[in-house]
Amino acid sequence: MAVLDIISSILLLLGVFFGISGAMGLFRFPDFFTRVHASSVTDTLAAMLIIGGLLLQTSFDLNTAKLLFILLFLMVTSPTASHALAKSARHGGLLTLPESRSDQKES
Amino acid sequence: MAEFIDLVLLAMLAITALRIIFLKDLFAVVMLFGIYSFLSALIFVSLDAVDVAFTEASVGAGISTVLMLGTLALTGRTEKENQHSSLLPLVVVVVTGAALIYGTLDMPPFGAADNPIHEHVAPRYIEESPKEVGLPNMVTSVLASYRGFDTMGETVVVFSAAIGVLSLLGVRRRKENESAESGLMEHRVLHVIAKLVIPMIILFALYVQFHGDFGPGGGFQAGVIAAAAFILYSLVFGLPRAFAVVSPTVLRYLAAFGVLLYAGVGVVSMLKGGHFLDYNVLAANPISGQHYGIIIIELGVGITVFAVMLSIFYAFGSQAERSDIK
Amino acid sequence: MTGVLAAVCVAILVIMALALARALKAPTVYDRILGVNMFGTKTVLFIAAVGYLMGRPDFLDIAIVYALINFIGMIAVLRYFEYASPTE
Amino acid sequence: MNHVLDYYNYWIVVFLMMSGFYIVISANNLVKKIVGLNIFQTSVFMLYISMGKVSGGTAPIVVEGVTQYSNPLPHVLILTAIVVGVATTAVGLSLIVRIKRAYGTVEENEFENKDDAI
Repeated sequence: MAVLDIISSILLLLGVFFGISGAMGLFRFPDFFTRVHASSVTDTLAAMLIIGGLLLQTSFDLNTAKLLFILLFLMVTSPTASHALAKSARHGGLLTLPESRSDQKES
Repeated sequence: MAEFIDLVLLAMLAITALRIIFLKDLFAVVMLFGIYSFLSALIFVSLDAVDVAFTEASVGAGISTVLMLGTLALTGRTEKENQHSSLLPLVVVVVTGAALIYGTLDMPPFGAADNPIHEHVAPRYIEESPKEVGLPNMVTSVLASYRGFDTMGETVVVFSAAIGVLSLLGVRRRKENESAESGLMEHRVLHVIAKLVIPMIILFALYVQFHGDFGPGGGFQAGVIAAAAFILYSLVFGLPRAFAVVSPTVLRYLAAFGVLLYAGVGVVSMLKGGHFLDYNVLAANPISGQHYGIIIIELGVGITVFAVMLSIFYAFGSQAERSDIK
Repeated sequence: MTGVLAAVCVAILVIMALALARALKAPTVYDRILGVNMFGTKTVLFIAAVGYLMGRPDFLDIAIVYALINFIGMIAVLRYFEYASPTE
Repeated sequence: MNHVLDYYNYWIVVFLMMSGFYIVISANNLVKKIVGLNIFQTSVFMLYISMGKVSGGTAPIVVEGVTQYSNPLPHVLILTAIVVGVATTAVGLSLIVRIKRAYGTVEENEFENKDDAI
């Protein structure tokens, strides 16, 4: 049991680490598309790690099924949402940093 | 720890509300209102009101936000600069707020177990309802059994809201010769994922509907979640295809059917010799009578809420599409 | 184990606060949407973790609702945003 | 400090209520007014739920070995109030859509001017 607790703690803390680094990336990266990259990748990873850590603490019951449902749902929807957001930002005319720089040079 | 979480969440809520006052971009206001609803639902969880949190998260954050976004698509997204002086409203608000703060000082302290509110009828619900009604979720037994009249009234209110919205807006069908383009057509990934996700949402709605007696959930929440699944469908694939799946006419009949189902349970219990909505007489054993009654009326509530929410969304969505052609 | 869970909950609260800060003050509208979305997913994790911390993990249903509504809200924002500001 | 913790919830509720109130009376845009109304409404919900909380209690769903539950009655009242709240919001928003169609604007002073001009 103790071994499971240790593994679960490690997973939880790793998840939190990735979550915080993603949130930092939201502020530190230079343009929108890099920020989407930072948040979407870490979002999915943090969700997987934290839910995985919690899964190790359940005895096998209804809660396990619910956690698996959340995990599956987040793994499917979170990247999709980021993709759709980035796509409509591109569609709406947002430029990456190198592109906007070269625009300025030309004009 | 619980107090600490409560403090932090309430502080976040206050900051969000403050920011909403000063933002001029209405799109941002509506998005922050979504966050506001989510945060208040979180606070409800930490104050032990899981059923309320469930409702707030699905109704407040989900349906309200979607309807507001639909309205914004019609009315434009920036608020014009205000010429009036904002001094008078500020004075009114500060004076009223100070009076209310003064009033709170007379209230019993937060969380004490001997507050007057806990002395009156609540102990009876807490001690007797598991024996009398036989359900572990006290909120469901109070909602559906002890206060069944009240809940029926609420269902009728929701139904009449649908009548109001439909008579104000109406659901317009697209004419044949106009282009059928609508929905997020270019997002191919979304199409695939939506097909995967919608069955999961409907499955979860059914779980909430029928597990509401034992855990958080019930007819109101299940109806909204099921409506959310179809809202997702019509957002992604466009209203015409959603109309083909569930047509507005069917929804009108469904909304009325739910209310009738609820009232019908009351009539049956009268025919069996009891009072209106007295479930004890529905079966030989009072406890199983209560079970039958609650399952059926929750189903009625769920059907009505589902139909009403979806037809309100149809009304707003078809208005938004119509203005796009113009 | 409780200590680890409490630390995790506090850390997720910090992430939520950062995402909220981004949603409150963002350089572009898309950044705001990104912040709102991140706030939503972190809230799901927060509810799950708090359930285990408080010892009543049967309220994961609410976390599921959050995940569903967050996704639908996101799609609705994108859909009506394209209406409100035509790009063609 | 204890005193502050006793009333913190109520004070935040009053603050939120007043922010909603301020938006309702000062904003010109009708959609923003509806948002303000909703903020006000949510703060009232929070007041009820705060009063129903018992420290050391747990959610009112029966589990083995727990005797202290929070008060279920406010939860029931507020649960139905939320659903009715969204119903009224929907009716309000559809009125706004009609106003936009009739006047071409949703700013309060602008359509009042148009009313005066008639």
